Amino acid sequence: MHHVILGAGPAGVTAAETIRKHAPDARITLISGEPEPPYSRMAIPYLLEGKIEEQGTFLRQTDGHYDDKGITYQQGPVTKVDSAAKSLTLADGSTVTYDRMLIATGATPVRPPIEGLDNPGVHTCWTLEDARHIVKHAKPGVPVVLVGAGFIGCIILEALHKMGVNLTVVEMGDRMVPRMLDETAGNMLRHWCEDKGVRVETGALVDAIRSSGEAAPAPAAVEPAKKPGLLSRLFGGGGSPEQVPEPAAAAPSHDHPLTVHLKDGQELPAALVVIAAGVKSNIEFLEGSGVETGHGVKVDPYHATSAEGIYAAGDVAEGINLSTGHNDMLAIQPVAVEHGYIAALNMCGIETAHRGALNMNVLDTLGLISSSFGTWEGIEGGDRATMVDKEANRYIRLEFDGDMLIGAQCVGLTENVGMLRGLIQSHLHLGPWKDKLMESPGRIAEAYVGVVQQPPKTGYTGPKVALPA
Amino acid sequence: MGWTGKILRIDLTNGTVNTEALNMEWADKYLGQRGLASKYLVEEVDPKADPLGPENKLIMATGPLTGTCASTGGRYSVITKGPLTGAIACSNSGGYFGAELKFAGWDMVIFEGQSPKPVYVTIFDDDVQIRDAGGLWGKSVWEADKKIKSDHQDQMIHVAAIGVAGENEVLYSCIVNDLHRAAGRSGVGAVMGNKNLKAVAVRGTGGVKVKDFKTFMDATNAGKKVLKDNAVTGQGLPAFGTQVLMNVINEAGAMPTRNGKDVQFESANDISAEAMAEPRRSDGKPNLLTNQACFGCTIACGRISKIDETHYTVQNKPEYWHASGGLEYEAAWALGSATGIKDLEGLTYVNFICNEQGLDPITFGATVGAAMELYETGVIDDKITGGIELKFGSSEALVKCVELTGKAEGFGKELGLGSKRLTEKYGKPELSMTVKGQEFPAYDPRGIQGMGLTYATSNRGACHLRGYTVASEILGIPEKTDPLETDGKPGLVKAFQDATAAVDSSGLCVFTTFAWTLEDIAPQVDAAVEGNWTVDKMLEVGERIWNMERIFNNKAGFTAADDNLPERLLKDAAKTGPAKGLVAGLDKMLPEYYDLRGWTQEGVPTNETLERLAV
Amino acid sequence: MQVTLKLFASLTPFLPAGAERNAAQIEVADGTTILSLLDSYNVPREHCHLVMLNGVYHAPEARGSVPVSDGDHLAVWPPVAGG
Amino acid sequence: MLKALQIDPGKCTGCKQCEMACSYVNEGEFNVSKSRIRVFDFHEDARFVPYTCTQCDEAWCQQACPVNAITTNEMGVKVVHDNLCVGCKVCTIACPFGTVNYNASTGKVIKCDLCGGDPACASACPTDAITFRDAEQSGFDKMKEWATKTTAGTEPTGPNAPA
Repeated sequence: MHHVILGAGPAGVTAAETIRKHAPDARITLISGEPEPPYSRMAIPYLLEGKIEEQGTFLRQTDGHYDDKGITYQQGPVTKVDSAAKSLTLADGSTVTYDRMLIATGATPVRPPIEGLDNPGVHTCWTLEDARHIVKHAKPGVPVVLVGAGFIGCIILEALHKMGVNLTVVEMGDRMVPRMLDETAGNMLRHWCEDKGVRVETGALVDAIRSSGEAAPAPAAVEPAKKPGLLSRLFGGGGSPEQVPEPAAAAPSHDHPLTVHLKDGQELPAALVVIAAGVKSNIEFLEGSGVETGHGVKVDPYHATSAEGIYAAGDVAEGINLSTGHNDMLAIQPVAVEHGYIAALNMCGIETAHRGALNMNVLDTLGLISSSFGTWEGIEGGDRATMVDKEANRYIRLEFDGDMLIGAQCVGLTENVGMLRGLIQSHLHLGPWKDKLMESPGRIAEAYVGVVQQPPKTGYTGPKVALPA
Repeated sequence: MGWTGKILRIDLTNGTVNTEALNMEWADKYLGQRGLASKYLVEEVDPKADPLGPENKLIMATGPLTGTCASTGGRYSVITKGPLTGAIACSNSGGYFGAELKFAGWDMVIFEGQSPKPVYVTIFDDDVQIRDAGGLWGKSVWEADKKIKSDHQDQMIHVAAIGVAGENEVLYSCIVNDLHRAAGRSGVGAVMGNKNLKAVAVRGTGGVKVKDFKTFMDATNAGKKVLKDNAVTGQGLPAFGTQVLMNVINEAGAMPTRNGKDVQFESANDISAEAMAEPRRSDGKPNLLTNQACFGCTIACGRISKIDETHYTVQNKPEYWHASGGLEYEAAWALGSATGIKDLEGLTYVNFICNEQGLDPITFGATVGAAMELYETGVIDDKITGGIELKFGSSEALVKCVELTGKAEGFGKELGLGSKRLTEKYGKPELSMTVKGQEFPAYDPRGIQGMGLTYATSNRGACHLRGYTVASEILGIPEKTDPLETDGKPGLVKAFQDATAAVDSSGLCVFTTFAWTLEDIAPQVDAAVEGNWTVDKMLEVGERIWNMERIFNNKAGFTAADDNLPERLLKDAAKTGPAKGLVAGLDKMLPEYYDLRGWTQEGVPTNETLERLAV
Repeated sequence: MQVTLKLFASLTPFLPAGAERNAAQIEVADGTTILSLLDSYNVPREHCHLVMLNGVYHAPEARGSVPVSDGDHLAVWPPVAGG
Repeated sequence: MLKALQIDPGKCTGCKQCEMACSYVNEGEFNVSKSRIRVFDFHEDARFVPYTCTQCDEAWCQQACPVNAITTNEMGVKVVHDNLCVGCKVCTIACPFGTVNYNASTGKVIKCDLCGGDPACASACPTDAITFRDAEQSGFDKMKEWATKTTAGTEPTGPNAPA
């Protein structure tokens, strides 16, 4: 039996290891789309800020890990899949046949429709290769524009800030991390970032990124730039306040190689532009393969695709969302691992249905930690408990269905935060603790322990001491 | 090391918060908590100051072992000039509040002045704020505790608060922390109320370090082993709590009963530790649910009780159907024996209310006992009591009294004066069982002679915790002496007083001394803090503290005449039990005590004594 | 003759059947000492810490020689303390 | 045979000696806020519940770590390797028991590692509410059972099943 796994991210690596555990004699080939050993994209921001070396991003730390497990690690990427012939073609033209195959090819950053994305100095932040480019440009004090303050954008934001650049972040939505946090929390993050000297432009669209010598296409149409605010005066990024912006056709007001033009007319100088505008699944190579796709690869509860012998896992797969029961894309690390694990069991013939993954995220934005779980936006007819302390940058919002917790988000809370997952995922009835949480949402840890550790109904009560006979 | 070296000074008049370094010279001479804070008080407060005025100060102080892993290392004390007595007051409490204050980084907090409006203070590590207590004033301790935790969305906050009693400056109101641990005596809660300070809320996330961790762990582990192996601290106290004494003291004929008219209470066993553990006839469940430890305590003598839901006191009040602090011996005695009441559930309810409203159950119970005698002898009548039939043995009367006293309504206002002022008001001062204005606790000096001297000479008014010679005279710790004998007692009392002052200054609970001697304690202190802390030094510090407190009181106007006992103990002989025919032999002990102390017969420390102790 | 035997705290289980609230009326022979009485009810000697005859403490060394008399109250506790 | 912490809330008096022992061993000071074990105080029910990591078999924290910084040692203990931990905190939200926590002062996560085989909390507990015993002899405690049942999708009866 030959198991072939496409993609060497967390889903692929977990699947390969799980197959090995249950099928000691199977042949396993892990095909990577990149030249590096399997590594974690999540670790890239920490590489950028110098917290770790490249080695520190590797998914497995033991030398010879894949050899020891009898996993053949091969360089891809795969360009074509023929599910009828159970064969696939690699970029170098060679072919590989399989008995079972797992698609775990992940996602790549979306390239938004912005003019000038190909200019030198404009990068996404997705691969180790991207990271190397960014490190080269992001020197202390230089202006950097980050396009996108979503989850990934915010993680990169943290790294860029730590690198000491003069940072402006441009977000299309009305707040930071709109898909993870509500307005209260998102704005809390925004003020926090601004206090730390990061300029945040929300509700802002990037029109174009031009190299600074370049002339604008229609000089007369450009509106005058908004007068820069206090923060930009303090931290740069908008030129001096007295300076009336020159017409765009003229020489730039700064000597940095790039200028980011916003739709509202603002111009942001930049030595580096980082694009973090979301990701899309890597499914182009499946065209004509017989594997059904939507936004990602369609899978059943066993993570099997429409093509016989082919499974999918991780960011590329539309797995089940525990909260909704529907197929959905939850592009987060723990879900990728869960997918890889379930798919591998099924590939080995151990029938295992996936009950669904819980959407959850945790984010450290310049030291302010936020997290969200499950149906954090709530459901109609469900109760909501909130606690806001703007002064202390603390926020908790809990969403209930009856007396069950179904979603939560927090800012400034890290203690025992995993219990939120525990309560949501386990569908525990909170009973009397629901009312206590409605009054004090901060009592989540007590509620959790109180519910799982009920006192015994019968048995000895009394002082806890061993009395002499 | 051991000490954090930092003090908070909070001026409530001006609403300012300042920090200062701990005076390390004083720390070396007075150790911490009771001793060290008393030093600050005597240096800063005029002994003649009005206790209920802005010139008085209120100090909350930890000891060097507070917040460490030493067993019982969670204590703090409240030091002020006491309004019940006019003497220096130091009230010691357990729970978790003291340790939390230490974790927040503070050895002590000095409250000065008087806030123009009700406030509470939050101490969240270095972030100290005086906050408006408009929403807390008028609330009980329990309500305030809940509201503060909820308002700040942090259940890990520990709160020390006054109830309505403290707000109304009831002279024996206490400061309650962690819902049912209290700095109970001498009216420290009234001082807090007078300062318009409703509560202190603390949350600490810092660490406590000691001088030499390795030695400290060895010393504290050795200490814990002694506590575990000792039958009293290892089994007796956790299993039965202090309430086990109810039958012991009654049997020994030293149970002050019905305002001290009798020395034995025929129904003692109905309100004893044994009764608390027994299934109730009504619902088959025991009053006692479990024991609870204070912070760091490996003894765990605390009682946690639940009142019978069908009992008349709570049958329509489900808010009292949960578990909370149960009866300790002193409370059971004062609320029960001193009033002749044998209703265990009723006493538990009254104890709950004392905790909730911040009343010292000793003085409250004893005052009700005195009022009952006034009522039964016809000195006061239904018109004065507002229709309460104040008869000995009436649980209903006691329950009405506690509800009124906390709120300072009706006859409760008079009860709030304490027995001394109450009996004086009605021309019967001899019916007040007090020394220096403070009610004596659960040991009758006719049956335990040493306690008579302890009460008479206690620096905060009658008190058992200033020199617990009961340990020796009744319990045989460290060795048995005859409770009916006065010989040798002055020396015993002095030794207990000095050692206790040292223990009270360390951050430890005095109950450890049922198993520990200073030989066990000194090494723990020595490993925690700078300075060569030997047994001798501990004793010297204890004696120094005792003399310092005495000098403050002398300057406040107390004299040898105040080292006295109620007439009843000196003139009316015990009617039953081993002490039958005996009165308290104070006159046989006091002169020798003064000599041993190095004081004149007027009760004033001689110059030699002051020089020897470098007070 | 009749003696009231009172066993408290952890010693309560050694009381004879029919005891109420830590006390039992028992019949003893003349010449019974504190020690022999306690031994006859199997109360472990090492747990008899506070031994009071009519409220008066008797040290371990005296218990073998002090006789009990009609109407006496003998009360016994293991090591206990309070405050 | 693997040993595990056995916790019996019925014996706990709430003294917090476990929290102090834990913080001393792991932080070099007495600091209950940094303890890996925490005693929950259910005052109105007269109940104290010590709570810490159960070292569950298919550890969520370990699976969720993107850089292999949490591994299982020969005693079955899930150990955080500080040199590898990048502080991403994914394990803190992945652990449904909430027993992996972020330590802002080090920028890394902390969890119970059984003190390398001699857990200080168990040694310090005066009432044997926390003991360190052979896991199989005493049976898996409730939480551990819960933990093993709720591994991603392997056990259809676990709490992971939709209601």
